[in-house]
Amino acid sequence: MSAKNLKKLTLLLSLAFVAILSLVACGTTGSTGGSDQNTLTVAVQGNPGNPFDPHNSNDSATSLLNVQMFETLVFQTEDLEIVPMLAESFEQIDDVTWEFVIRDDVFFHNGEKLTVEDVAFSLDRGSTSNLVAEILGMIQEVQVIDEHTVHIITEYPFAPLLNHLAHPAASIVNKMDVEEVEAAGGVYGLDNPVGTGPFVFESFSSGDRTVFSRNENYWGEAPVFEELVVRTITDGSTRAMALETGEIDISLDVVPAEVSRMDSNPDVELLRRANLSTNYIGFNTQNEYLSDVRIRQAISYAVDTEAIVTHIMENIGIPAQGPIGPNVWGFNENLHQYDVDFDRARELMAEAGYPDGGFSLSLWANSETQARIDIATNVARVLEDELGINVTINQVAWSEYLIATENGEADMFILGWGTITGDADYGLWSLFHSSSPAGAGNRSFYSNPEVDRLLELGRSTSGDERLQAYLDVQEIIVEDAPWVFINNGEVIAGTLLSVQGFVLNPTNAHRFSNVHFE
Amino acid sequence: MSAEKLLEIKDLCIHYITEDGTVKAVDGMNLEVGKGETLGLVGETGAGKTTTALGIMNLIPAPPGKILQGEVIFEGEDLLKKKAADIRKIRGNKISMIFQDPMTALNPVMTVGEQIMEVVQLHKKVSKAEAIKHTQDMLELVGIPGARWVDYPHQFSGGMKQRVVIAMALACDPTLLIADEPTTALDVTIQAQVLDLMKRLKDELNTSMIMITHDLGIVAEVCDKVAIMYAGNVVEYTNKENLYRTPRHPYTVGLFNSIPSPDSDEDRLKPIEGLMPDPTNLPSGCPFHPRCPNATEKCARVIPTPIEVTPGHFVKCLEYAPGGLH
Amino acid sequence: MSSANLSKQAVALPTAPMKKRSPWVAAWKSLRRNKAAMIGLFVIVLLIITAIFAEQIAPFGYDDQNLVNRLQPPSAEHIFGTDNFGRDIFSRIVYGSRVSLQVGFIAVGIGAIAGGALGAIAGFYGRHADNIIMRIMDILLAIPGILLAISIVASLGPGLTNVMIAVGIGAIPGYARIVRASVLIVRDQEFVEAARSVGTSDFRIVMKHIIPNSLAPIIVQATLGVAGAILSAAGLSFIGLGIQPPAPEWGAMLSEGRQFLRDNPHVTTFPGLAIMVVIFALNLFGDGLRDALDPRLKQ
Amino acid sequence: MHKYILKRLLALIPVMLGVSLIIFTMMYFTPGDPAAMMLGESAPPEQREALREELGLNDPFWIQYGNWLRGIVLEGDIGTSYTTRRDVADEIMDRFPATLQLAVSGVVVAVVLGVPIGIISATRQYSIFDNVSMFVALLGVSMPNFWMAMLLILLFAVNLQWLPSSGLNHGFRSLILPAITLGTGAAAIIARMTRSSMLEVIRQDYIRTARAKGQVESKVTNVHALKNALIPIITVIGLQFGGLLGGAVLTETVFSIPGVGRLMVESIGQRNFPVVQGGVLFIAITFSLVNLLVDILYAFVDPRIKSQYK
Repeated sequence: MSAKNLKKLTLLLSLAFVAILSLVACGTTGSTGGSDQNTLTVAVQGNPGNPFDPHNSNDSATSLLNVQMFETLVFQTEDLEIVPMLAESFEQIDDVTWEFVIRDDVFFHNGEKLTVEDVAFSLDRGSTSNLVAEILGMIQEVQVIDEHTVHIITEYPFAPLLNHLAHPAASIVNKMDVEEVEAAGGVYGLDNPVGTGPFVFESFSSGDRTVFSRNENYWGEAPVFEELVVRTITDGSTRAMALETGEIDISLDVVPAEVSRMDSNPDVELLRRANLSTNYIGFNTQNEYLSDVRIRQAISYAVDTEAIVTHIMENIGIPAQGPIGPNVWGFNENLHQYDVDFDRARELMAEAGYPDGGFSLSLWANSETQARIDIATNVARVLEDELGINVTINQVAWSEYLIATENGEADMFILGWGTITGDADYGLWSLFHSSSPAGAGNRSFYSNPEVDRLLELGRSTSGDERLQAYLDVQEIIVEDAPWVFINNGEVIAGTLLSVQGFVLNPTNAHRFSNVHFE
Repeated sequence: MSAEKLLEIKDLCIHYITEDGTVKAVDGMNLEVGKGETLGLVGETGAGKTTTALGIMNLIPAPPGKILQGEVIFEGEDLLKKKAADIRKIRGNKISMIFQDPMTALNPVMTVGEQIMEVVQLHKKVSKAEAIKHTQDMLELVGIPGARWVDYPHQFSGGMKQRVVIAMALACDPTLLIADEPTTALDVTIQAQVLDLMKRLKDELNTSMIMITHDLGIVAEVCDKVAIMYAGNVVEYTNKENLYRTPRHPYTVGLFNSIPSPDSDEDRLKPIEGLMPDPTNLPSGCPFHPRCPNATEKCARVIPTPIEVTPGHFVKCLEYAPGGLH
Repeated sequence: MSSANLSKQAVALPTAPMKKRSPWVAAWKSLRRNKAAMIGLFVIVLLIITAIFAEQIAPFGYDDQNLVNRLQPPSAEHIFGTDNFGRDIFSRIVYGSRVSLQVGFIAVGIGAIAGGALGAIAGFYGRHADNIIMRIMDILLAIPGILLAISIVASLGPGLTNVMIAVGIGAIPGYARIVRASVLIVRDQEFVEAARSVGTSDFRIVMKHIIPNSLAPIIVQATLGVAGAILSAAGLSFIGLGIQPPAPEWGAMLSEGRQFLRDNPHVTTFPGLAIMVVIFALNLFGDGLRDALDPRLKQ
Repeated sequence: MHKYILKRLLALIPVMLGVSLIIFTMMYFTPGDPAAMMLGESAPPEQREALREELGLNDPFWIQYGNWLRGIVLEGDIGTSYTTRRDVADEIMDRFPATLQLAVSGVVVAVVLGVPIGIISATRQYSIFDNVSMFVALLGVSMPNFWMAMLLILLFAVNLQWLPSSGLNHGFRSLILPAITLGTGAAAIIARMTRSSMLEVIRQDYIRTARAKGQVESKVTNVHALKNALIPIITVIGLQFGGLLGGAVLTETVFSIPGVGRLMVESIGQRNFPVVQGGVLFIAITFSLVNLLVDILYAFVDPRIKSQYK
């Protein structure tokens, strides 16, 4: 090697560098968004964590993608109204029987025509799936009546069935396609999911993006743009920056810290809509101290949910009044409110025998959600300062968090629940019915026979009687205070000004097919 | 001095400036080498022999080394005043050097051929093929098969490596060869071979040589003239015959006394008392006075100058100065 | 002979007027002359003082929240500003020095003691012990440090103690190798042979002869290791695997402040600077220490 | 040489077995239930139990490990992701290019910056250039790279808007900030190592020999000295590459790059054991292969080492 060679080496290394970089450039010419009117680029926080199989996925990132490809018999609009989709019409025949007439003009992406067999197969498949049983488990049988008609029979009278059938878990898949894949020992939804929706699956790159093309034979109104790209951008401010620079057209999952900035940005439109979620601090009601309702109430009085919503949640959502939000059917607007009141809280502590606190509790939050960690940080401080309760924060990974809250290890825990069907049953049963195990949602180990009775009544009746049952049950739950109700969430998105026609859906099942550019 | 002057060192001072103090490695040194002559530079470790050699080549590592003053006149020109580019044309070409330790003097990651060729190509206008040919010839000259030019240093023994170093030093027919203890690192049997080789080549090529050594035996064998160094100074300088017959400086006398001699009756050697002084803190006056058997109070005060005791025999000792030791 | 060697040789001459002094004293003298190392040492001492007297230095508690006063830029009252809970960032950094020092020193302690012991056993007993231990070290070294630490923290659970253990375990192979190498050099030297010939027990030989002789490289590695440990812990906190809130760990402060990077960069600037200054100081000091303790490496 | 490489590759097998066993053990003792993760927060325990049974999570440790190992050895199957149900190999290969691009571009930046700076510093020891660049290098070593990434984003992406802040979608441009982030720390280490290695070599006798031959200084430095100084430099480059593979975890997080590092962190969080095991094993093998490559490079740099590789 000579001096010349050293220079050559340096040159070579630089060349290699450039070569690699240009290789990269060629490999990912996916610089879309902004100017390109034939591609809609959307960014979300999560990476799809399940196969693209509506019956074998339950994470929100996968659901959102499934919604673009798969469709359900009925659809729940942004106003939470149930409208026909793959079903032309529907009607309740008796307590447990519903009749659906299927559209005649629908074809799957693989060219197969949608049949009643597909419908029966799909709902059967969903009702026995581990992952979506809580949505479709009540379906006992799907009877094929004729070429266009099916009867859905539920195990017990189940009033909110239509809401459940509008859930992405009730999507209709192509029987033949699924059976082919599964017969070969494969997992459905990995390579080539086939639905009836406005978008056709093209490719998936884990952690990066999923690409769809327009369904040219869509039975409804086909999208005006050719390609849909849904990207995963984990970090909230990174996602916001990508929108501001026009790298993406729509950013979902806007984080609290970015809301005001995005709102004041003239190049970006901020879309907000109340969603169906309630965030809460759950108590383990079997805990030595928290089994006393007075201590639970004391804590409820001490936690300043207004301040949390204003300062920590950056005014996202509204302070929650009870276990379900105002847009959920059955909401009670006259519930007792635990407005912050330290004197009342200390009084209750004294009544319970702990005027100066003096005991310790653990407060858990999962490390993936910064807002929950922040709430925990604040609440721990307040409870220690105001009530003398020594609170230790445990911040753990989601999977560990689920276990700890299930086996009663967590004294207090911060969680959220989305009543995605828009019906009170879904928002209350799993969480407060004593038969509902902790793993299914009753992580407070809450048990109240009257609540059980009312929840059962709500499931099997209709009309005013049903409504009254839910109004009553909410009052009891608020009084018992198994949770501190923090806020009802919001779904927030930012779009470029050129993006028109995008509507946020409170159920998170946003459809991109109606978007057009200006 | 009989021969024509090739190299003349005048009043050379080289110091190393370190954290622990200034080392006066060479301090006011004067020396001459005639054409075709071999000068022996003799002294203990640390006397400044190697520094002198590096000074001639202008290879004193700086920092910490610094040439404070003096001239090194080679073929009528002061090397110390030459530009770096000009002095490079002399190094390896007209003046070349054989280093003490052949184990470390060769670059371990280059073949010996490349290393010899490098000097050939630097100084001779030859094609690559000619350079290779010349390299192989040089290896043959020092007794190594020319075909081994593609081998790496670690594939040679110590003696062989020194032969390679010699071949490299002689590759451009230098007029002056500086050999810095070329045999010290070698086994005794190899030493003789290498020494013989050097002597033979020197005579064949009519090269002048400075032989740096601490071994008076080697001096007797190869040198024409001898300079004895002590603490950065030449203390005695004359031809070989004078030196061996009538050593004058007390240090030189001490050196001779400390060599075992087969024809001596004494069964005990007389080593010089004491050790070399700390070079950062040399004694005042004559640097040798603390160890000198003849030293007087004056020796601690007065720095001696060289005295030509007999023609061509210079001694740096007050004993021979006007006024003597007292 | 190069000049450096030359001067050293000259100094080493026995007549040279040199006091006989312990190598540690010599190292300290040489360290004292190294300005950079002294600056490093100064910062480290300052940090230790800060950690000890955090209560006196910090104007506020590390978890004194005031939501109304959140995300305030630096001002006279809050010289580093406040974070998203209205907590004084300066106070949090002051208290955070405790966490960082703890993590740094304890993690290195775990690594040095466990690694040192394993290295000593491997080097001293050789053969099978050596083989087994060093293969295990190879295995640990084959996993990139941060991934190893993440996995360990995941299995042990988050929290200060587990972070220290995780970072410490990651450091074991480094110390094991160093100690093993020094033991191999020392083991066959005459004073060890001599000790063995008069029936000194293995344990005593290791403690009396081998450990002191391999101390210098361990100390150098440990000083630089403290820096590495603090950085690793900050990295773990950054991905949410570190210390539990509201503990004021600098890496966690960076991580939590990241969401405010655009509008309130001060939330991340100061903890970032704190980490950098401390690591810088430790590196300066560690470099100086290495030069002082290992003259061979001195330039 | 071939024999040597083969020997080294064979020696990798027990090390990788060890790695897999360690990771498997750690994951085994990691709290949290993958079944809970897969089924979501509302699944009843019976379902979860059934899933655990199906996944073999209820088997004793050695049977689980044995099954996993058998899958690899007999079928070349490193497992299926608990969540996405995809092959772990596919999952990793989806993510690996991004990580590799990061690591390679980081190393290139590090080498292009570090080696010349180290050489110049060594040849001008104690000059202003030397002092300044060594100071900066030490700063580079001291700066947490996730913080540096944040500052770079703030400056170049947010304020100046010159470069994208995330992802790898803009080819060359999107690699610049991550490469600088990863590269500067490594560059600093490489510069320091190059400098000290060069200083060590410059003092050697053969360098003086080269000068005594009349060789020009630049060739003395870049030919005689550099080639000898290269061994520790190559070693540290190799180690840095490994470090970058791992360190990419943080960089990928800050820049939202879908690489293996983030996959590992996510999968550990999800208790997605097959992906964690496969991923760590994959990274460990890559790392070990890089080390092997480094050792092979030694032979090309130093003939003495080459002669030992027989």
